[in-house]
Amino acid sequence: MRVVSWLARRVGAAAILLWIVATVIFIAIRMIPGDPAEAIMGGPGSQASAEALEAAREQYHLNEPLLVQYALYLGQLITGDLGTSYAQQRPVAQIMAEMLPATLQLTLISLVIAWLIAFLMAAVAARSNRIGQAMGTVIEVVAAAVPHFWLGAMLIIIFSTWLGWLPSVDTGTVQGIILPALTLAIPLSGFLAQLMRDSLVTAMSSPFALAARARGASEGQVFFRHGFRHAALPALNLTGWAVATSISGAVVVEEVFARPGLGRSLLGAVLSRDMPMVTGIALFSALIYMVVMLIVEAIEAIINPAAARGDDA
Amino acid sequence: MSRTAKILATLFVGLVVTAALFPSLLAPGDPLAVKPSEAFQAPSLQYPFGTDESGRNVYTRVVHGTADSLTIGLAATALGMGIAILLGVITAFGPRWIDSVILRLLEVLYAIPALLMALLIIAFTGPGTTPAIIAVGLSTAPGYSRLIRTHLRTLVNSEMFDAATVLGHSRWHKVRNHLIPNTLSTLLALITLGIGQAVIWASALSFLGLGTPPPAPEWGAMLANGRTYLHFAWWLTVFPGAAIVTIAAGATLLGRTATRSRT
Amino acid sequence: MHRRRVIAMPKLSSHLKILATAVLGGLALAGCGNSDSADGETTGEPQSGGTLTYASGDAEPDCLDPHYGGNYPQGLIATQYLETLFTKDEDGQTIPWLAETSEVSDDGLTHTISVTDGITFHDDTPLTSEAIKANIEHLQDPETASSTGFLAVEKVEEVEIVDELTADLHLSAPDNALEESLSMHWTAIQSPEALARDVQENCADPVGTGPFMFDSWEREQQVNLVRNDDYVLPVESDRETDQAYLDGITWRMIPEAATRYAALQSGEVDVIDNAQPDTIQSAEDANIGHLDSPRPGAANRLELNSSQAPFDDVLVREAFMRSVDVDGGIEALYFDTAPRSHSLLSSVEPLGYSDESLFTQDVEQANELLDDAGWTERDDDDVRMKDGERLEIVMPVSTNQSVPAEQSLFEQFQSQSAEVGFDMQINLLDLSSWYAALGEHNYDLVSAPYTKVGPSVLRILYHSDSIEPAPSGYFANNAQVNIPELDETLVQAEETTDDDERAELYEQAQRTVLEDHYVLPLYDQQNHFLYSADVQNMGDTSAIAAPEYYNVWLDQ
Amino acid sequence: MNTPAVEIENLSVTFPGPNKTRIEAVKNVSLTLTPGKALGIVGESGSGKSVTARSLLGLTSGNVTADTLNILGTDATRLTEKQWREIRGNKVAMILQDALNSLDPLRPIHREIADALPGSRKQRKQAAVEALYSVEMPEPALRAEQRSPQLSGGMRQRALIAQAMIGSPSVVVADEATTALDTRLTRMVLDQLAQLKDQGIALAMISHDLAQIAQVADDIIVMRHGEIVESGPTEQLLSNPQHDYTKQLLAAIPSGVARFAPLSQVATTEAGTFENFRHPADMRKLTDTLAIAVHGLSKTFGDHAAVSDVSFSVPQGSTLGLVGESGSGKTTTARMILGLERPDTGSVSIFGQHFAPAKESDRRDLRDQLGAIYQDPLASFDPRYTTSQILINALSGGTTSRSRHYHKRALELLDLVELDSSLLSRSPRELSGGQRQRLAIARALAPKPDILVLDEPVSALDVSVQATVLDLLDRLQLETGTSYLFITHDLAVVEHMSDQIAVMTHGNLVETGTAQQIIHEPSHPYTQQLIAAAPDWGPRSRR
Repeated sequence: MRVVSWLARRVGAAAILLWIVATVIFIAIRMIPGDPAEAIMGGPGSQASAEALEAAREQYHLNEPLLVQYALYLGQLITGDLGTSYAQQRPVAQIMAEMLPATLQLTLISLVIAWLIAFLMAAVAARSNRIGQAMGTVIEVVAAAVPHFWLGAMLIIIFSTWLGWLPSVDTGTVQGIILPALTLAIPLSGFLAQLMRDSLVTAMSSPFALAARARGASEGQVFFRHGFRHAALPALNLTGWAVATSISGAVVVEEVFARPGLGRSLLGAVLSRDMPMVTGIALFSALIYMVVMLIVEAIEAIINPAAARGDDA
Repeated sequence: MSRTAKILATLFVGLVVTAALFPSLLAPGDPLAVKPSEAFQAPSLQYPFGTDESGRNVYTRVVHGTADSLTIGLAATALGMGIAILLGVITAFGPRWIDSVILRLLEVLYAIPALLMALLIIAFTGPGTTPAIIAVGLSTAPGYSRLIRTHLRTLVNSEMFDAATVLGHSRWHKVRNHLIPNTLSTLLALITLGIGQAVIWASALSFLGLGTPPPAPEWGAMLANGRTYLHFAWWLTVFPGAAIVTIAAGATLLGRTATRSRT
Repeated sequence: MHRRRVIAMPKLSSHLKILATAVLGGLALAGCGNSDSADGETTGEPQSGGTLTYASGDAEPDCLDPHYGGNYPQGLIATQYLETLFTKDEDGQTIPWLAETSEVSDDGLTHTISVTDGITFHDDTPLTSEAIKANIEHLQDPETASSTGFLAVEKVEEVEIVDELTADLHLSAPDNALEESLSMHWTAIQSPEALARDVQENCADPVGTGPFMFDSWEREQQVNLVRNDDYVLPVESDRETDQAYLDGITWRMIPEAATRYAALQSGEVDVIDNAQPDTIQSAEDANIGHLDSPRPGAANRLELNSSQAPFDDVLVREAFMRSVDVDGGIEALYFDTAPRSHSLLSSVEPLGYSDESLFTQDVEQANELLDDAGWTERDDDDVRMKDGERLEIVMPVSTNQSVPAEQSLFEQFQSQSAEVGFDMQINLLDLSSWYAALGEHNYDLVSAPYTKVGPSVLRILYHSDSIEPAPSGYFANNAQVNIPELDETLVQAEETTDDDERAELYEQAQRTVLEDHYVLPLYDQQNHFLYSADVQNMGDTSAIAAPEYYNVWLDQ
Repeated sequence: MNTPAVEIENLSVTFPGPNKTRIEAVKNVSLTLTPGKALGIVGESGSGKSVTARSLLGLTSGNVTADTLNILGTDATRLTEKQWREIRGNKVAMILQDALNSLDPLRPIHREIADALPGSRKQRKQAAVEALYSVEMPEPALRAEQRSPQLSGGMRQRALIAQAMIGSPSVVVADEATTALDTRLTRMVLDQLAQLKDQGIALAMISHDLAQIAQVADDIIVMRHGEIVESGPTEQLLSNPQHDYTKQLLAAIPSGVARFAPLSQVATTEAGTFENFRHPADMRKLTDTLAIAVHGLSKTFGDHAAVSDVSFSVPQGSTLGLVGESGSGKTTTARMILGLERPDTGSVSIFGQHFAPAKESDRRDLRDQLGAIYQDPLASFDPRYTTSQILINALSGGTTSRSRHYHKRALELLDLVELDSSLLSRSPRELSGGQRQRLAIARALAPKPDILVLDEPVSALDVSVQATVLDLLDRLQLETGTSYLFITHDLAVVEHMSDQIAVMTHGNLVETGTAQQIIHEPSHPYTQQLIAAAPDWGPRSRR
């Protein structure tokens, strides 16, 4: 019962949030200079006739007053209709459904990789001496400071061109996703590792870690039973942000590695002013963010039920 | 901060400031001067970072680009921070309902990926340096706002503030003696951390062709340009990229050290 | 009825055609596409099977039917599954392809075309004269939103079915470029039944007669083409069967040049287009084949907007051209892959006229010219002034159309023209903003690609009618050349039935444009392809210089 | 029968210090633990007592040397880490102080207790529930599933004991197991430790509080600066201490010590200038004026009533001790009195003038009469301020004047709280706990207040340091006539410091009376429980 009401509350909040996002985007798009009808017909470069432009306005209700357009737009959204892409003349939902798996795969794999790398970096740094710690800091910070587009290029040079170990484009195989996923994962892992290490060091020197050692636990056991959970918590908190960042990063990574996906669609849509597409992707990424936050909350509730219920610590 | 760290930090700041303010001291020459006959020279004593496709000296360009890249980073951070301080102060001290409304809005902004927001903003303004600054500034503001709000709330509810209240210090004295100085040092650390990220974001926009237009020696634009010759002239990609990483990582390290040494 | 030109059997085998345009990596002129690859091994027996992966750097077409719009990427991919009525041979002469015969009436107003018998479309519709009618009407239908193809068949007023295989094309004015126009894939022949469908449907599932058929389209990733097992070669050949060797072609979109080349190097793709000059140069060492196939029609050039100051003054136009070092820039940026052009037309156009002396760099002369033109003062930035006006020139550059090397070349011009006192501003714009800038006449200099087979492209580019913008604001005469005599010459050249007169008229027209310094020719429109060592027999190209894979096989 | 469970001779432990020096944390310590007996190790923080105890489990992380280190018949001088793990938990177990963090807040209690046991998960859980049952945990099966933040302090302490006992160890080390616990909890833990002895376990009990150790230990070792200064049977050591330091520790225990009688005897390291100082007897002239009068204060947070209808008063120049366990609402009461929290109902007046609830600007003039001291002084100092800045800031009413006048006054304040003037330029972070609390007192005294509200001012301090701070507070009251509202959970401290005592529990004030009445004749059942739980400090009555 408590779970149901919790879920209902969260879903309600998410719906309100989505509505605000949709409204913000609606306002933003209507404020962009330029004739949307021209964008529909392929931009000012297309040789659309005045009749064609008028027809497009008619079709997309661009002649109606703004409030009517807004109502129509919301009405469409509620029924799950994201509209038709100007550029591809296909339903936005259909295009996104085609693009989503690739981006989701990339994002999820890189999140996992980022977590693993971050955790390893944090674990190694946390257990080394002062110089090791300082080195760890520098590595983390540098990792966090590497721009995706540069990292992608470097990885291609090293692993595809020089060593020839890994393909530089999506081949539909496991190997094909390694470099793009790494490109997305490494900067993220730098951020995560900084957080994780702090919590890890604190946890490993805390009284409960001492208590665990006192009852015969090995360092490894202390690490996995205690350190890991405590390191995971702050990093988990950042997952929502990390997913949002990954989607931003995916724009660049998909471009560099020629992967199909939402990110590339987004860039293309922005460049061609394909507003239904932009709206669809923006709403969708907001939705993903909220779903992820929900999942994160649920996982946190498992790791740390007390905090989830707001009990006093 | 250890001695070595202090020396390194001073050197780093000195180098960056010199490069930004007096680039000709480090690299005499015109970053825009083309010399087609000298194109694609690999790094050598004469051209430490090689030359680009138009025979321009990459080292000179990287050094002279410091000002451009740093200006964008600083301006974007200043913009983001300015908005964030405003929102932070309103949420921390304003009525509860404003706090919750702004928090909701910030959550919305958080839910939209930063680059998407930047792209939306650029869809308004068209590409260019100023739009890039605005885009990066606006997309970083929500994060800062949250941090500042939390920081202010913590300060106001701290025993330090209580102690001053009990001593009968006026609101203004508490703000002047404790709130502003303690916030400033936090802000300083945040800004240092932020500049690095802003430089990266701005260069990402340039990379996508939406930031500072060429031939200005902005690092992201240089990188975008050099990437074309990735397999042929690696130095065109490596050095501007390394400059971005150095300044972003350096700023972050400075910021972290500052934060650490305070607590 | 007098036949001006009757083209009869036997037609050239497609095998011969490859020699026309293929120049193979480093091995100029000498031979076949394969001789350069695979450690210099000689070609073995062609093998059937295998799917070739092609990586394109172009923007993904919105529509796979090249009638719609009509840009080069569409032509490139449509070449694989669509065929045209005519094509070009090695000498650049127009020859029939799907057409069997072609006759022109004396007055030049009726064009009689009959199609080859026994050819069917991929949907099993037989190829008949109905198809000619359906296709030309499709091109002229506003619903189709055709641009390039529409202009190409502009003068066709009516298509009259004569018999099952023959149709009469009635023209509004004589057009000696009609066959050239019909050799372009933007006018390729598609199944009438397919064309009857909704425009978007046809875009996503084009049906032609080519050696490969459209199979599926995974957006933003790839288009899958498969072999047409029922293919009939419209001409004679010594091939055992008419089918292509390849099982199919995977047509991928990889916009990043570096990524594309890396993919070729690592063997993930077999052929790439839009090869960067530096990679072309290093391809030889990397055991990678190179196909240089310059596009027909106009050369790549800089057009100076003569309708407004400062380029309304011929002295200033020449001064600008004399101030820049085009040769040095091209040499550095293109690594000998792009020979300098001094002509308005592509080097593959036989009627091109060239004059090197007009464009040699001479800074001193440039300065004198500007002094003569009255730009004598200088401001603090060393920019020339006249009557308080700065010598500013604006150049919008389309990031979608100008490759990085080209953008770099313009940056060099910027730097070099500054030496004599120009303030040249480069605005990098996305395609639609770029079109908008042109539409608003907000430019002094522009590089706008245009591909059309044959010298009749000159009328599109330099006739004053082309200054008149279309409803959308687009116009082709970017130099805004407005000379009534030139207009007359261009029309005459297109209507004459005499080949020599035609050549003379076109030369006259080209001299006019070049000598008045409206246009700074740069190089041919670049069209470089790189392919891996196991791709054999690469080299056939269509009339629009797009590679064909009918004869290509994979050495597996 | 009494074979020693543990024998240690000449144990030394060193740690690497700055600049490649070595710090000797423990020097030549010898001790013996016997089954069924308890050894108490007492000393202030840094005395090496914890390091000594941890060396019994091989957990010092320092360099350990000993002539003999015999644990249950095993020579432990050369054990590998793996062999040590065999010993830990199974043969030697440790009970830690409940600082909330001794149990991982992210794991269920049963896993924290039983994860070292062999057997299936189900078996281990069963064992954990049984262990909880044996330490009298209420609802053991339910509690086993919960995590430490969901448990009360008492439950956590029981869980910690269960955790130590589940491996059936022969030796148990209790390291500050009773520090900072409420009175009744302390009693409970002491009782449990005493039971361990009865089960034949060899117990080592470590604390800074001699009074608590004396409740359980058969023998006592007194440690200082890493060395044993005195040792012997409990009875003998308490009745006839030989070493000055032992005497000092004994004297520092406030239980039963008369009002204003000094607790600290000789100069401690805490107060460098402090000399052997005898306070005069109580010569205060108490009046009828009420320094603080509290009427019907209530405060509710959400649906939790933190304080309900509390009324009391503090006569001028006297001390009211407000005693209660954590969560009893005493701190909320203090905050309402200080005007930091707005009461839902009720009022506070100071010297007859209305103080709360009121607008801050209306009562600012009254602020000068009110000072406050907190349990954690560090959190109440601006981290950027030095000692002198803190004092000048307080003296100047929040302005930042650099006038010489303030400097002089700051020195006077330091002198008043017996701090050396050389500390002026230091940051509070560089001061010891006792010095910090003195600085906090000095700051509170800056406006020359007539009232000090002291919220657990000595709870975080060692008994010996606590003694010096309490003496200082006594002296100040005698010299300046300041009224104190002294809030604490420690009955012994409150007894020593208060003229009157008010007892709070669950937000209610259950009993108020003179110190004598409350300690010796409590009327309310809760107070009676509380008094009964307090350590029975025999030696003082004998003295």
